Amino acid sequence: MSIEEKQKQIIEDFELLDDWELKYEHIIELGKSLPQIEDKKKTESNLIEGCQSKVWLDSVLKENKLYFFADSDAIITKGIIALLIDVFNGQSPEDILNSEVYFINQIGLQEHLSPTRANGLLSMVKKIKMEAIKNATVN
Amino acid sequence: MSIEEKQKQIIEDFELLDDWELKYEHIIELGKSLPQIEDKKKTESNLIEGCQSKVWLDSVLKENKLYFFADSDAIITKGIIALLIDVFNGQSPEDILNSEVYFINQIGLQEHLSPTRANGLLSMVKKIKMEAIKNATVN
Amino acid sequence: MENKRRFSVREIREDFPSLRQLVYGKNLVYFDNGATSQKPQSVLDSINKFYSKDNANIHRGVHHLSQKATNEFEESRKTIARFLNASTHEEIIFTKGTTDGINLIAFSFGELLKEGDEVLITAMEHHSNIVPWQMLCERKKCSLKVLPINENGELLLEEIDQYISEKTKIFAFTHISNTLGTVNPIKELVQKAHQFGAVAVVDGAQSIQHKPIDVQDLNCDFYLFSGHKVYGPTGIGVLYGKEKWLEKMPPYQGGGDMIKKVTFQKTTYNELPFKFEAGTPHIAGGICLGKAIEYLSQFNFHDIEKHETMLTDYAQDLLYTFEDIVIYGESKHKTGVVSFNIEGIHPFDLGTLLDKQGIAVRTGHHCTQPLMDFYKIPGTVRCSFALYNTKEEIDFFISAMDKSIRMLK
Amino acid sequence: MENKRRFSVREIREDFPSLRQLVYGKNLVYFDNGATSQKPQSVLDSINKFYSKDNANIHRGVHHLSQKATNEFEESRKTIARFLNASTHEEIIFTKGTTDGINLIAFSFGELLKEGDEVLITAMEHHSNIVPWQMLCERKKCSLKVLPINENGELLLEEIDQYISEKTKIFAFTHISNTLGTVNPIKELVQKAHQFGAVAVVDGAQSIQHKPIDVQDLNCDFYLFSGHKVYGPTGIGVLYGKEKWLEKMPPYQGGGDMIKKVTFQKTTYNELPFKFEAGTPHIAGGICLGKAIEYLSQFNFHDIEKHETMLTDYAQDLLYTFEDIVIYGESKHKTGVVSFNIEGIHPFDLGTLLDKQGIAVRTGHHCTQPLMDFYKIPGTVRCSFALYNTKEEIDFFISAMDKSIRMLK
Ligand SMILES: Cc1ncc(COP(=O)(O)O)c(C=O)c1O
Ligand SMILES: Cc1ncc(COP(=O)(O)O)c(C=O)c1O
Repeated sequence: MSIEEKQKQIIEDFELLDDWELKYEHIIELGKSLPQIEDKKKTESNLIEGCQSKVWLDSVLKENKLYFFADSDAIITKGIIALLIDVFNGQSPEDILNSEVYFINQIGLQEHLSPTRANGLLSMVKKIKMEAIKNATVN
Repeated sequence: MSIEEKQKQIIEDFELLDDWELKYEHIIELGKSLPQIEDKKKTESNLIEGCQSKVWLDSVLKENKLYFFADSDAIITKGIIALLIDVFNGQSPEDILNSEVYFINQIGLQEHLSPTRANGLLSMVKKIKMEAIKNATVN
Repeated sequence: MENKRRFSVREIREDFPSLRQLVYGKNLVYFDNGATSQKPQSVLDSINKFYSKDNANIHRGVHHLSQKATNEFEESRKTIARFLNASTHEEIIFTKGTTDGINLIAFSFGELLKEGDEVLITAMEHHSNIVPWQMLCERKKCSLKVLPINENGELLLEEIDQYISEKTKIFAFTHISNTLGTVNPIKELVQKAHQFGAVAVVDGAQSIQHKPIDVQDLNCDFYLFSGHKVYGPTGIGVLYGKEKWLEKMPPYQGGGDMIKKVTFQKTTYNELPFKFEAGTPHIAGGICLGKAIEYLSQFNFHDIEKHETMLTDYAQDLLYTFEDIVIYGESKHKTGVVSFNIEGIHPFDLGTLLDKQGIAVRTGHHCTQPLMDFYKIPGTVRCSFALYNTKEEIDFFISAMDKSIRMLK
Repeated sequence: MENKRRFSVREIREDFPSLRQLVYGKNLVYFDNGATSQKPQSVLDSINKFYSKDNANIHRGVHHLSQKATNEFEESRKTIARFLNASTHEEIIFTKGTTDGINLIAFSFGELLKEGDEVLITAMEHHSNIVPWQMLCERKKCSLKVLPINENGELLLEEIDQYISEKTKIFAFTHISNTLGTVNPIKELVQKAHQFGAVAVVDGAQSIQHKPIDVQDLNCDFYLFSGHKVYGPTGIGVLYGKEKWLEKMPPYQGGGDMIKKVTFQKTTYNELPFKFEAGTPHIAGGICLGKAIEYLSQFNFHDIEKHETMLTDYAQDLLYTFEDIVIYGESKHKTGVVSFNIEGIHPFDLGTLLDKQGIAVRTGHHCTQPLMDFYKIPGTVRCSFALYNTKEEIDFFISAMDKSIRMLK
């Protein structure tokens, strides 16, 4: 599936969750089931420090496709990260760079994208793009 | 006449001047007719610096009565000074100290007493009282 | 005795238009008063009146509007002086807020410090009462000492003599901790400072709205607060300073209004309070802060304190019924704030789910990172109360807590 | 081309409630815009909306109100960045006003100066663009140079090489003189500064409301203005600075929001613009300054300039018909301001009588005492215009002048 299709899929999934409780229960569930990353991967350089919760992000390139590993100390942040990873995993650096992340707004989580620096989410999208740039130029 | 009577007199005089033009024409007239003080009396210590106009004030004590000489570079300020001097001239330091200047408000010139430091008037009333203190303690 | 307004929370809530709103379709429950308070209609009206009727620049104008604005600005200064019981209104300096005021002192009073001098603060200070002193100490080669606290969030007063000495020139401390709610014994702290010849700087950002302040009785050298936390506008605050210090201190900023005479060779400075108010001040802010203080002054402060302490105790008692709760700050002298965590739950997650239910609490380090390091936590969830909060709001908050925890566990 | 609002003064006046008032029973004629401008209804509405709907502290809160307020505050920063054509909104620092901004630069950029370095200003600067540099020069043992002017109130550009050199580290000048109305050739001045390796600081307090500003085209290093002079609230202003300088400069004030991490041992600072915004900012001011800029942006700036220059010329032409008039500032490049005296009449007297007729002009030294010393006068009467002033107001002013002079002579 392309990044576009993945986002559409998530938006459709969330349409079924028609109040905030169902939505957040789902996100919390996603957060809980996202594998934790190893402590040794929780390095300074993988850390995105928000004012409120910490996010670690790591990636590997396999056959010109990027795969992400991420974690957070807050479960809701982790749930949203799980969604992001789901969108970007297995995509090429070029496709990631050319993509626009719009699903977060459309599933009613825009509050997590505000410039309050309350969590590292915005910075995380940036970081994902940075990883893509890094790997695209190596290419 | 006492300070009290002088103030009443001025208030009565001004009641006849029933618009701002007549009032200010009268004040300007008073300003023009107040004798200028000699340049050598315009010393630093006699100077009350407002933000807008300068006021010089000097006094002499004769038989326990104070007499004031004052000047300003602005004619309206000088006119109001003339009124003030008229109220206080020939009064004892003690009476001056115990007096309250209320006529300025009552003749509709309160704008000249605001704390804008726009002219030296408020400081002048203070200075007159200071002169009175100085001479009352010598006594 | 003045005749004070009856303390009725129901009536008080009517005064605050912003409390009557829905957040995600739910009634707003505003428990973030430590960050900033809501504003009564009288303050809103005075802002609107200023800008639509009296707006003009002050101090230098002879025209009517300028004089009106100047009079109101200076009247407000007097209102504030009376509220704090300052000896003269010239001791009231308008600032941008508490942070600005502390920086002013750190820079200007700081000029009187010498290499090797010491500044003492406490372990529960807000960053605004830490960083300016660090910067001063770096600039002047002085050292910063920190009076520690115990687990309950109380100052270790019995150890203070290890931290204060003749070298201490400034002792800066908060009256009430914004994170823990601890009320410090500031009169005692002021005395301690004076005993060693230091000046006492009281950070009043969290006390002005909760307790009556009498700077002469406290005998503090400086007292600071922010307008926006005391039902007033943003961008304005007050620095009270004893005249004798303000006279000695060099100006902080240069510009219009703070000078007596400028030539390119030499500039002489204006008298107090103007020496410390360079440039066009926040005129609307200054005037309307006076209105906020007047709003507060309608009430008997005893009633406000009683109500807010009742809310604090009530919330705390109910929170203790949660399993795995940790409450930070368990001093007996505590008011206005309850800070806590549920073990195993990140404060951000709890804050997010409470928000979704219309409840505004603060989560995070509350600009007191050293305190977080002390408790070894990333942050807390903090409820902070104002005179318009109610027990019913706390009941709703507790049930929302219940739901949130169930979702997260 | 964007579709801009038609420039109709009659319609514009409807936007400003404070213009519709009586002073001493007479229609207000407000010619004191150089001191501060009146505010349009849209700005008043946004202030009211903020305090009654969105009021919350920003940047650190996860709750709805805090996020809403943060978004609006940061949106306003972007609006201002676009208005100035800054390369990024991180170059926009919110300050208390122009004075605060100049002090920030003098302190913080000033830290990069060394003994013997020089700061160059001009003879027509406002005290706010003199005193901070004097204080810096004293602190850092630098010297202050002053580029002189001619009788017309124009900079002696042909002599500039006597005043600027490789020693010059900062060249600070006003875009438009608040006392004379002279419009300086700032692009040329910026180039001159750069030619000698100095940074160019543009005091835009009197230009932001009169002329379109493009900081990238001007290539200035810093540009400053005050909200209250550009139809916005008091207590807020903007410092634009090139990112490369802002990154190099140490922070000015310490406190909340400007830090990344605080420990008692070491504090690391936040990124731009927050590094320079310690403490709770003037949230309402920041948001509503954005609204003021939006108000102004409705119009084609060319229309505003044309109207204001027309008013300036019209007033000046009529004033020249008075015997004994002296007009200060007779540059061909002049706008918005007419400063004058009638020989033998003190400006205070004239100002007082004009005020009694409902006309607000400014009298005095306009915070430019060195300029008064240059002309050997105690002060001037100054009319300063805004986009809502009219020819009819000037006609009325001229007849009031006539009456006042008759009364005083
Ligand atoms: C040219 C100029 N610079 C600086 C200032 C200072 O602005 P503020 O008082 O808003 O800080 C003014 C305003 O009086 C001005 O006209
Ligand atoms: C104890 C304390 N000190 C200082 C401050 C700083 O106040 P402001 O941000 O208004 O400058 C705060 C507010 O957050 C506080 O709670």
